[in-house]
Amino acid sequence: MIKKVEMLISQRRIIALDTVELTLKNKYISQTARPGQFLHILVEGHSLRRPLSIASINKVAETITVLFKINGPGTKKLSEYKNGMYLDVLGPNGNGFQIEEHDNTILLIGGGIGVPPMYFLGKHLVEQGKKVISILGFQSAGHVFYEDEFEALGRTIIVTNDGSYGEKGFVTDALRLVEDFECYYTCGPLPMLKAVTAKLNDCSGYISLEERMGCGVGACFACVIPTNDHFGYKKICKDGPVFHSKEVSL
Amino acid sequence: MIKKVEMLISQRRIIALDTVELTLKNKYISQTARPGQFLHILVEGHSLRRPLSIASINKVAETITVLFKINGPGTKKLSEYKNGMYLDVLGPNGNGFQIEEHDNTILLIGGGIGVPPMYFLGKHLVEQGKKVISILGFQSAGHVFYEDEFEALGRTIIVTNDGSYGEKGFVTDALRLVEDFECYYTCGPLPMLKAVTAKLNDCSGYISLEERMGCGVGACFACVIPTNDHFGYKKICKDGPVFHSKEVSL
Amino acid sequence: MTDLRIELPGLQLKNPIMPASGCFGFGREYSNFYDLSKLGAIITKAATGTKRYGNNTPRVAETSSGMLNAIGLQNPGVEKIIASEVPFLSNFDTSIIANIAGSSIEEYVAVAAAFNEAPQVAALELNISCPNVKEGGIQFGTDPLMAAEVTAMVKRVSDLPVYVKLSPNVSNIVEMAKAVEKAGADGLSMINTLTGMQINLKSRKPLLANKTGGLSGQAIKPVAIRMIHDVSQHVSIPIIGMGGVTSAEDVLEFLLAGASAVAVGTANFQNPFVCSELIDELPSILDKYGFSSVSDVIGKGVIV
Amino acid sequence: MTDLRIELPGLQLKNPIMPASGCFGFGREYSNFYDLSKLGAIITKAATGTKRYGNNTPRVAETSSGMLNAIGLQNPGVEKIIASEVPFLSNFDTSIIANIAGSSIEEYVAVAAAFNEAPQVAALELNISCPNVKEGGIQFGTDPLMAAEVTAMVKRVSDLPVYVKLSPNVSNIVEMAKAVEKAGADGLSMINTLTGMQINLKSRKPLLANKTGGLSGQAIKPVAIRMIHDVSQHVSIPIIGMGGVTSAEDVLEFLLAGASAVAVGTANFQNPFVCSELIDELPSILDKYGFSSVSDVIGKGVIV
Ligand SMILES: Cc1cc2nc3c(=O)[nH]c(=O)nc-3n(C[C@H](O)[C@H](O)[C@H](O)COP(=O)(O)OP(=O)(O)OC[C@H]3O[C@@H](n4cnc5c(N)ncnc54)[C@H](O)[C@@H]3O)c2cc1C
Ligand SMILES: Cc1cc2nc3c(=O)[nH]c(=O)nc-3n(C[C@H](O)[C@H](O)[C@H](O)COP(=O)(O)OP(=O)(O)OC[C@H]3O[C@@H](n4cnc5c(N)ncnc54)[C@H](O)[C@@H]3O)c2cc1C
Ligand SMILES: Cc1cc2nc3c(=O)[nH]c(=O)nc-3n(C[C@H](O)[C@H](O)[C@H](O)COP(=O)(O)O)c2cc1C
Ligand SMILES: Cc1cc2nc3c(=O)[nH]c(=O)nc-3n(C[C@H](O)[C@H](O)[C@H](O)COP(=O)(O)O)c2cc1C
Ligand code: FES
Ligand code: FES
Repeated sequence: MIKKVEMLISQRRIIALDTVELTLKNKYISQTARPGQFLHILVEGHSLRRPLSIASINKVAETITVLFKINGPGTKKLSEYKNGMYLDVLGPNGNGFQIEEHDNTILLIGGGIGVPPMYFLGKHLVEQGKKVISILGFQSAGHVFYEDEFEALGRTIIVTNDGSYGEKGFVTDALRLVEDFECYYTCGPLPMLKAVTAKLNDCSGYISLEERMGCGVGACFACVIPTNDHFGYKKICKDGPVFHSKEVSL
Repeated sequence: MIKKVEMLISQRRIIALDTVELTLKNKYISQTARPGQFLHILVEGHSLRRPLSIASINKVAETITVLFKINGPGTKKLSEYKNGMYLDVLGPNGNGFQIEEHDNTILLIGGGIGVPPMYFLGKHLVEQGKKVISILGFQSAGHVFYEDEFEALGRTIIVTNDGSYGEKGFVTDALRLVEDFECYYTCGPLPMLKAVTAKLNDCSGYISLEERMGCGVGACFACVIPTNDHFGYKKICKDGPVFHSKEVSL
Repeated sequence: MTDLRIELPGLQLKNPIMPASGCFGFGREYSNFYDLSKLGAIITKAATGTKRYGNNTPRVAETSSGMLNAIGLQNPGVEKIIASEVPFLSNFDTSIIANIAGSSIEEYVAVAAAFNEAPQVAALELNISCPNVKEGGIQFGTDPLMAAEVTAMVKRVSDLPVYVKLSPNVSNIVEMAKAVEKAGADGLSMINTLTGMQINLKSRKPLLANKTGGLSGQAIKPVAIRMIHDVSQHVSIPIIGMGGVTSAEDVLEFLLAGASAVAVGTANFQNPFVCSELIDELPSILDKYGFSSVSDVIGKGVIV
Repeated sequence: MTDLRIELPGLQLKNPIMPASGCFGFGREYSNFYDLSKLGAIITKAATGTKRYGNNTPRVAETSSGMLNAIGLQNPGVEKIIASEVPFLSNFDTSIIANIAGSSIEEYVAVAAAFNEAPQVAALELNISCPNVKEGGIQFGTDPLMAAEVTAMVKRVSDLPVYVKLSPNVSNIVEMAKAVEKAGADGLSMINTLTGMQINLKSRKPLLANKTGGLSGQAIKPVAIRMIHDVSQHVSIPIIGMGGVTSAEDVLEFLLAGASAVAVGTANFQNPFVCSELIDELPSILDKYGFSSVSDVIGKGVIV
């Protein structure tokens, strides 16, 4: 259930170019959040909350980590929050990734700021004894983050658009380097999701979507996406942000 | 000349009920400000600046003190600023008190949040070798501030509306307790200024006025007051906030 | 004890606070946050004759102290609303006000008639001012003759009191208000959103897929207060006020301006508890400013 | 080097940034902050036929992301302005646009004619939209026939290009724009303030002595962008855009919406250097979004 909570900022780190990691303390969310869910964060001076995926939780320390890119005035302002300050947060929002019991080898594909939810998911899958392969795409070497963290989970392929680190190109170019996975999970910019789902059309997969949000809880109809059955729709904030790759029409 | 400066908050104290003192560091303003002038302070999240009188300056320490009452959302927000933070300030604004060379004994009458500019003026007058008597009016005992500071300048009469400290009543009730002053200076709420100027109609005096401001520098015509000559007007922010008691029509 | 009750045509409200149409869905999501029985009333999301998908996304944009929306009246259609949403809401001890919309007078009339079959619904809010749909909506909201006509037609078929929701995008709001009062409106609801736009600097195109959207939130409060103040002096039917309400002080300001009750829209998105908190805070704010009841306040700020 | 120049009827601007009427007086105060020669132009405070005192105080109130003002056209009268203010401003290497107002067509005409005797003035801005004066002003701004008439009469007596300043408080801004274009306007200036009100909870009365005031500042930017976008598609005369401009991004947004130059009002009160800073920042913002000149941007966001 979504609650409105105050979260203490216990750590703030710049982890890559324009990319900030915040570690937040809150018991309720740290105990209940599932991979794929997000926080809806109030930023001072801004009328709409900002949705940010949960990048990991620590049930013992009762912390939640989010990672975000400075993208506009709201994330800029959020990047200026300091340790010891509190955030007004709704969470955990949305439905997480559905995990199929029978799948054993899983491919994670994250692009840019779509990488964070992949990490929470990857950790969770490894805890469940599954094998994880990750393809992570970034703009350039300076934007790369969490490489070591993903390496600790399994084989990790880094791709940069400009080739300044790892493979050059897009995440889809790296698909040829992996084989034998039973299901894929992906999050990233829309063009990437379109390319990935097209290329992996024959595989079972789940995608995590972004859309501009009003309420973030399912009440305002701001964030709908048409489903593939005629005239249907889903709310990304409530029914998603994770959908089966065949469920919605990108 | 008015400049736009950044001022470091070097000290913040609650000095009475809902009353905050801020000590601000800035070389230019500390060296140039005269009694009666004000600062025009930008408060985060607020579209209009807040005018606050200068309550004292310290040329050596290069500091300026302002005192304010938490009155609405802007001053509430300002009261939450912490040591080490910076304020965006225009100053020094307006014309200060005119000091007549020949006057030797001067009566200061401050009401509530009109007290601060009286203190800067009193200090200045004493430095010039003049004798100062002060009547300071407050709502109640809890609202009294700067009593010792004024005592150090000369005889000081505290009046509270409810009689919980000092004399009971209004500052005008205390006028009978003083005699033999050559000029008076006053600042406080409009009803007080009206009562004071009416009662001291035969004396030479200067009053400091308040009005809602836009620009604070004389450009927008928000803060005009009619003068006593037919159809004339003055801008409180630029021509004032100090006027001769006979100059403007309250 | 401060008396928060207020009586309006068809509505006995325990307090003057209700969520505004479109900002609270049909209550389900917010019922997880607090007991909806606390609310004076609930205004539901617009109902149209048949199901609508609405506009493409993006449908919302942030603005200074406000937001733009162009949802486009997405809703499952009036029958489905009566079948699935109204019964859910009637679990709560609060009044249901059903917002209705349409592209034609016939559609408005059909939707209004349908709500006669939903005894749990206490009143209709006639949305003649939705700026985010291609047809209908806005014309009804800017032309006094059309506004009067749709009001009269809906009144003819409906058993319920009808609150007509006015658009602020007009030269003369008083003229609009008088026209619908004369046509039989039992009350007014104002204001809907101001038409606005934001341009995405990267794409160089309007950010919203619908290009324009409705501006709501604190930014528009001064416009709402002005219009309510003006209209309340020229009509004798009550006004449900809205437009930027965020704090209990805002509620008081709307009541002083001449509103008899207050709806809260955009503020729910920032704080899902806002309506509940306003109801808790209202007594002490009324008390602070010297009022002992809500009815005592209404229109006290109006200078005739 | 990014080319900031822009040419408009009667105006060769070195950049598209100018202070808006009423928010910069006649430049004296701001000339202490920076060299006014830097500005593309300066729009002066409204001039009327004879000296006006304006409204009682309070004349301004703060709102969320904006402010209300009801100055009431205080000014020393056109003759005094020509004698004392225009000569001061002509010390600077910038274009002077004189804002003119009146209570009657005769007054507008007299003021416009007077400015023919001030060769330093490059253009007139015809304020038909001041909401803060009892007579004239707003009627001219909401009735297309009256707007056209005052425009035509002023054009008849004036040797200068005339930019008509439109009010946003209308149902149909395009109709207003077309009417004044047809009547001979050389350009448009938009938007003026939205009519608003704030009620003082303690006194229970409207806070402004004039009761209503004009809402300006960032709060109204989406309304300005929408109206400029709409109007620019229906007229062929250029638009000076305004309403909430605060950042260089805002300037770009206005240009994309269809404005050819941009005026800055309320933001001067927060930051007296704002116009100067916008001029400094504009080249890098244009560059960031892929433009090499101001003229390159204009109307690029308009979807026809
Ligand atoms: C479910 C979900 C999870 C997300 N997780 C992350 C994450 O883990 N890390 C991260 O960096 N970003 C994430 N995003 C994107 C992030 O929400 C936006 O980058 C952020 O809201 C931009 O705010 P801004 O003030 O910087 O930009 P502005 O452009 O100033 O924002 C203006 C408005 O648009 C909205 N907006 C702008 N871009 C986006 C976007 N891409 N998606 C949704 N709303 C947007 C803002 O929320 C705000 O309401 C997520 C988005 C969604 C929907
Ligand atoms: C020249 C001058 C000197 C002043 N010196 C002091 C001082 O030393 N200490 C102090 O506590 N107060 C002083 N004031 C009053 C102080 O400016 C107001 O109390 C303050 O602006 C209120 O802001 P707010 O956000 O708390 O109230 P709000 O009511 O939320 O303010 C809303 C708007 O109204 C304006 N406003 C409200 N009350 C006043 C007022 N009394 N005078 C002018 N503008 C007002 C605000 O500046 C703001 O623009 C002075 C005012 C002036 C004009
Ligand atoms: C996302 C959103 C959806 C809305 N949908 C409707 C609607 O369906 N019917 C309607 O009459 N008004 C609708 N409105 C307008 C609100 O009910 C309200 O009149 C307006 O937002 C002003 O109030 P606020 O500033 O408190 O939001 C909507 C507003 C928003 C923000
Ligand atoms: C204090 C004040 C005074 C104004 N006076 C005038 C005026 O005399 N003539 C005029 O045409 N517009 C006047 N305006 C309107 C502005 O020129 C401008 O159109 C409006 O404020 C919107 O721009 P902004 O949001 O940047 O302030 C005034 C605005 C303010 C805030
Ligand atoms: S953001 Fe409101 S329904 Fe998804
Ligand atoms: S506040 Fe603008 S002239 Fe005084």
